[in-house]
Amino acid sequence: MTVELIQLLTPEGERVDNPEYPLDDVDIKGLYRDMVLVRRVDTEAIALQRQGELGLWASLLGQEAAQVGSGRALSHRDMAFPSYREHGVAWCRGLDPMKLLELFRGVSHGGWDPEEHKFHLYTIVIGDQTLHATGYAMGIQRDGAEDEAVIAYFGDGATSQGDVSEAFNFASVFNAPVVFFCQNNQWAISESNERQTRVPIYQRAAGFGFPGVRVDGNDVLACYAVTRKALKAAREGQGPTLIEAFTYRMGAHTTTDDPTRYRVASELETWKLKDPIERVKSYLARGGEADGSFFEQVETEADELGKHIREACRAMPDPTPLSIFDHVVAGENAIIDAERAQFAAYLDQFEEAAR
Amino acid sequence: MTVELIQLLTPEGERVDNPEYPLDDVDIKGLYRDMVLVRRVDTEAIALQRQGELGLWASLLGQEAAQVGSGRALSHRDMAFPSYREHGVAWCRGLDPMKLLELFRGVSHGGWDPEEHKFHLYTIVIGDQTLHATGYAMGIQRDGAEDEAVIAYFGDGATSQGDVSEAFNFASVFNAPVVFFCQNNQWAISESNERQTRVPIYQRAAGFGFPGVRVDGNDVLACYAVTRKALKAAREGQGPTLIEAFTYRMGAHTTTDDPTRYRVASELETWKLKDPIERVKSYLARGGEADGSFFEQVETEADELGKHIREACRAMPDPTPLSIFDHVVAGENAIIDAERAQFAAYLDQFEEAAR
Amino acid sequence: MSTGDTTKLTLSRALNEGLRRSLDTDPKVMIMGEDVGKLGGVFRVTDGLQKDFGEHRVVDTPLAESGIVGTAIGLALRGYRPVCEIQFDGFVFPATDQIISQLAKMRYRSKGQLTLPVTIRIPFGGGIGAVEHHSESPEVYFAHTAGLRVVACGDAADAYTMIQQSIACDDPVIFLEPKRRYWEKADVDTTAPIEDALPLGKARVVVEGSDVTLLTYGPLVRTCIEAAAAALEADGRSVEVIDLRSLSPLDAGTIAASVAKTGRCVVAHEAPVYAGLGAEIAARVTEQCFYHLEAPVLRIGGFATPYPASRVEDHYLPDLERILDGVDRTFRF
Amino acid sequence: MSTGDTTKLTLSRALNEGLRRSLDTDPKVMIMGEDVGKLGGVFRVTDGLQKDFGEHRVVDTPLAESGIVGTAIGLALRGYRPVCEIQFDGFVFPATDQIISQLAKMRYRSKGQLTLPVTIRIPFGGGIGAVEHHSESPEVYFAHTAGLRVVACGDAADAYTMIQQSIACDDPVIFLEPKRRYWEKADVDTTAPIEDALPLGKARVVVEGSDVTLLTYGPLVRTCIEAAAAALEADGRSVEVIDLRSLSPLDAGTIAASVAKTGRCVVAHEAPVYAGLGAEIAARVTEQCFYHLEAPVLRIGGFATPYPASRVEDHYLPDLERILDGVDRTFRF
Ligand SMILES: Cc1ncc(C[n+]2csc(CCOP(=O)(O)OP(=O)(O)O)c2C)c(N)n1
Ligand SMILES: Cc1ncc(C[n+]2csc(CCOP(=O)(O)OP(=O)(O)O)c2C)c(N)n1
Ligand SMILES: [Mg+2]
Ligand SMILES: [Mg+2]
Repeated sequence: MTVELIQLLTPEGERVDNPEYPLDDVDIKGLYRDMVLVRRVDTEAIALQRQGELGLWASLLGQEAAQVGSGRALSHRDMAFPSYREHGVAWCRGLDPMKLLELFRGVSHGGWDPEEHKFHLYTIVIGDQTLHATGYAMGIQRDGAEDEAVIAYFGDGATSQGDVSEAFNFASVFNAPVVFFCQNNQWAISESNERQTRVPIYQRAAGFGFPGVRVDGNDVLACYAVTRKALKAAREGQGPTLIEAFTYRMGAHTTTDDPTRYRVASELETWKLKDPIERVKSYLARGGEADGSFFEQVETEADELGKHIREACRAMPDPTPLSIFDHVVAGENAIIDAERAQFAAYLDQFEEAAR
Repeated sequence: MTVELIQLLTPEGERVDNPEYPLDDVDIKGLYRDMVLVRRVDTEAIALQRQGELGLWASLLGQEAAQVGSGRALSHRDMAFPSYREHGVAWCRGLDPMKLLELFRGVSHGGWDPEEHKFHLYTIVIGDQTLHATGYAMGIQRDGAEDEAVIAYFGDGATSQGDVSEAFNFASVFNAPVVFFCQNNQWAISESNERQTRVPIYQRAAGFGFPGVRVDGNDVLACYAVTRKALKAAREGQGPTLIEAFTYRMGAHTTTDDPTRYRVASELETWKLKDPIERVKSYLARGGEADGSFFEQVETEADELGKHIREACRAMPDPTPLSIFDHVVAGENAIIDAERAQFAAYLDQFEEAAR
Repeated sequence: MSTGDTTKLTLSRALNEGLRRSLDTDPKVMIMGEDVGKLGGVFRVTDGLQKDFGEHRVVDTPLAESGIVGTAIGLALRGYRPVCEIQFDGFVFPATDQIISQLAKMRYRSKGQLTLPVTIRIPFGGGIGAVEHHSESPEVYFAHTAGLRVVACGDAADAYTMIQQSIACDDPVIFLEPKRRYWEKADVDTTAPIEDALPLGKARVVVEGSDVTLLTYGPLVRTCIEAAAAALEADGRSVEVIDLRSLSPLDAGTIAASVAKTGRCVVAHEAPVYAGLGAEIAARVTEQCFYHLEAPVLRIGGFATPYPASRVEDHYLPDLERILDGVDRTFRF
Repeated sequence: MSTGDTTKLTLSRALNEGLRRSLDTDPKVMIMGEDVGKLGGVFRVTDGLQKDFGEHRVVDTPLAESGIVGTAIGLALRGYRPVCEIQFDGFVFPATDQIISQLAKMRYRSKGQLTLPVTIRIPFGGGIGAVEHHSESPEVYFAHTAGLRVVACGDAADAYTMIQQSIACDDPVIFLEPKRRYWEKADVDTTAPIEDALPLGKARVVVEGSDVTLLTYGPLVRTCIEAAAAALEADGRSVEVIDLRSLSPLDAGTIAASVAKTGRCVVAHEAPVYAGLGAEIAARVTEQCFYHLEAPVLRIGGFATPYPASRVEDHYLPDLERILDGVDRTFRF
């Protein structure tokens, strides 16, 4: 099988037309702005982790186009199920980045309202969310909501998990309106693609009975167009699509990871030439669609965002000891209540002592 | 995609040649005999269950060709990992049918030595054995044993289980010498194929990076030839193959099942015309390869086998109460020893009382 | 209001009626699992429901337990109330990750903004002469998992009400059904309003007694009731039998009140004693009733072995004799 | 024979040396898991092993825990001794079915004709400021499962010997590593013959005492040793600390002997108290030492909640103060 990669904007910033994926109304400047801002969120978060303000951070560096392109392709009614690295998608859904920092700071396990921005909580157990997305899509079918679809995000490594194959199969058998968006960033921590699959990931879909397509994951226009088309097909009752966004994890797996142990620096260099943001910038500049002031303005915006994040992060209050017992169950639970009471009494001893 | 079905013997008993699958030395009379005898094992077992001698039986009726064809394609060094319906494969491996009846009578959970006949214990949890087979094949690679391969048996329903997809992927990534033999008997208890997959099962393999082929599962010659070829490829380092044997479960799922609740009788009628044994008989008869005496002789053999099974089954001793504690662990375990001692003492009370 | 008149139903039938009632009253209720449609489940608990409520509400799923629970979670996030059927106890394990890491924790993860009203029905326990993996008692795996409710019904009447309460409950519920009791009948009042039923978290004193407390649940409830009768007859011992019904959380109050009264306690379940639910009960009762206990809480249960071949399972399962033996032993202290 | 001279090693390094020793002495020993190769595991426990023993013996697997354990079973059937690394406690659950239904039961199923010498290494427990699923204590799920050995090391010296004993053991072993202690050093005698080491099933009295028995394992061993010192200093209480080491089977003899002596017992673990291993210990100790106990066995552990966000985990985890509080309470009876 020949592996074809859908690309609408070359690394050099030249537009390529593809009749299957027309690009009419897309706001390229907006996409550029999104990518710059989410990259800034990422940079700030990494810095904050270094300073001990965050316990951990999973960087999206290099995956901005895959996330912003697919994220902007979603309608406000579509539901997204992220993994743990989808900060760019979160941004497109309108979720306050501080919510993400809360999780990585260790102040909560997430705690935002998924329905408010149609963006589910981060899922850390690899692959689990693909079944949740599929089930949610089965709910959409039952509601007869023809203007809604679901998108499930996961990585190349996740494709090895049984749950992901089960999600592919459930979605196919029930013809559920879900788009499987795999960001193939070439690495699962220290394991490269050949440890996960012998053939291109997008080809996995055919064996489950639905279309798979590989898109240049560093091309925000292609990611936008391909995702939009797949979502449309899903809404129109054509079932699932697997999108493999071929991209690269430019940073470490997380702030605790040391990529020098398992991959060569030259790899990063070649991918830098395909930077998702640079190519849009040169396209906008060359085509005259944007001038210096636009780029400056976005930079200023980024600076302000960065400032806000640094301040807001440090200002985050820690949870109270007794909050440990909150929201475990909806109903009554005498066991939890008893433990809470006993622990409260225990803590009071020290209060007493302190007096 | 066009679905092609490999067939070397038509339902009417005519030979079809296929250059890819030459049939030189095959002992067709032997295959016929195997099928007749395993069908008799099956018939007797069902009868014994009716009479309360077995707790349960999973009938292979209709799947004799798939099992005998693939089973006879195995070399004596190849290892087989069955599910729970592979009585025909067990037969080909030389396992005493009484061992199978032990399990279904409730005298043991299996208890035969898998290495003796290169036939692993039955696995009842759907799909689990496909990973064991893959791991065993990875061991063969490490042993550098180029004349060994593994075959894993499972059903159409099993293909939905995450573990089976994981087995496909591990086998592909590690290029393990394992043949995945799926008996698609059209039903997973009451669920037909469309509840399990939207495309033909054999197509699942391509998405994992290895070949898949569909064979007429009621054609013992095709099953033999296709399996032999796949095993040869595995031994030669070409990695896994998925074989979908297209067949039919002519009986109930097990003796506790009532198929009239979910499938129409006409379905069985059409499949009866494709009976795996009949077509071989007519082929042998027409070609004059076998005369009446041969068929009679096989019948007599079957009758003797049946007699033996009936007697041996009733003669099976029940396990002793204290055997419950045997073979839980290889090493010492004070907890188990204490429980055994206490239970033994408890049982003695009644002995005492009885005196 | 209850018209008072009851009907005799098997436990399996009572569940069927309860499910029907839930499907009737709440359009968001769904049933999903293997063979739950035309076949009505291998135990016929969902018999006729797909015919009456359609394939969209009673769904035959692909053969994948993780997929069943995982998609049920997604459906619950969408506002549905899925009731998942796990065909047999031994087949719940492929779904463990979705149950422990997702179903049980999502509400907590969301700071209470998400509720997952998913009910997972599991026929459990032995005694039906089945092959391996069909006689397991996995309750403690779930009881130890925070965020789940774990309940077990002991007779048809509770089966009918508890399944409805579980489905109505906003928390995920592991609903354990005593498979060898499916065919046993009891009086069920299908006219009584569900609100009047004993709450899901409450234990029930099924036999009042004063000498020793016998705690159990699921398939052994009936066995323990018979044991109480036998003990009274044999040596005039008054055994109080409590059907725990809720395994997580435990109704500690009801248990402690009884043990404070009797001073002796025996726990019986089919699951292996080692690190089984009986351990939690024994530890808790001892903490709460230390000065009342005349003897240590004794545990009667399965052995620290896999479930044995069916021809010998009667020796593995706690029967009337072994339970009485346990009761006797508490009087030897 | 031991030359007596020891080296100071971190727990993680001690495991690495132990694994190296096992790979060296038995060509059938293999290591498999996610990122165990070039990376050496996220905790560097397998650091350098792939380089020295090759990709066939130290295998980076696809990202699938069920696949890792399932293929390890197949490799064991072929005569290998796979050591599977589960990257974090919270990720063992996808492998539950293969562990509970296959790994634990296959020997029994085969009437002792099959042995599965598979070791499953699991970094467990909290205290490292991690995100969700990285601080779980799943031990009781496995302790309740017949057919498995469950062990936990508490310091580098035990880590070094116990990992080798586990790999040499013919039974499947769930090997729990106290992740927050990986970087703590202890004297390890790498010259001592493994045969001289304390057997895998034995508990170890790490602090002798006479007033109360404090039972623990894994990450809390050190905390309990500190608690014992504090108790002695604060109010002259003599606390005997026992590192259980083996969670299944329990070394009931060593435990009972201590409690018979002290008359008081406290169990501490990070896992939720509810239906946790402490329950089994409390129930068992009470049965065995009923007349010796001056107070009920008290359990100090995690709460009946999911593991909380890391900024508040110090309140969830039993620390020196909470353990001492438990000790104090046993003297109020
Ligand atoms: C079930 C499970 N196993 C292991 C892990 C540990 N882990 C976290 S991220 C990761 C690699 C994931 O790779 P991939 O799916 O490609 O996503 P990426 O991190 O590259 O975005 C692993 C093994 C996990 N979170 N869940
Ligand atoms: C994990 C698991 N889930 C459910 C079952 C119950 N069960 C036994 S056989 C069966 C259907 C299997 O169908 P298929 O794979 O097609 O094999 P067949 O029985 O048709 O040979 C089911 C659901 C099981 N044994 N294991
Ligand atoms: Mg990746
Ligand atoms: Mg089938």
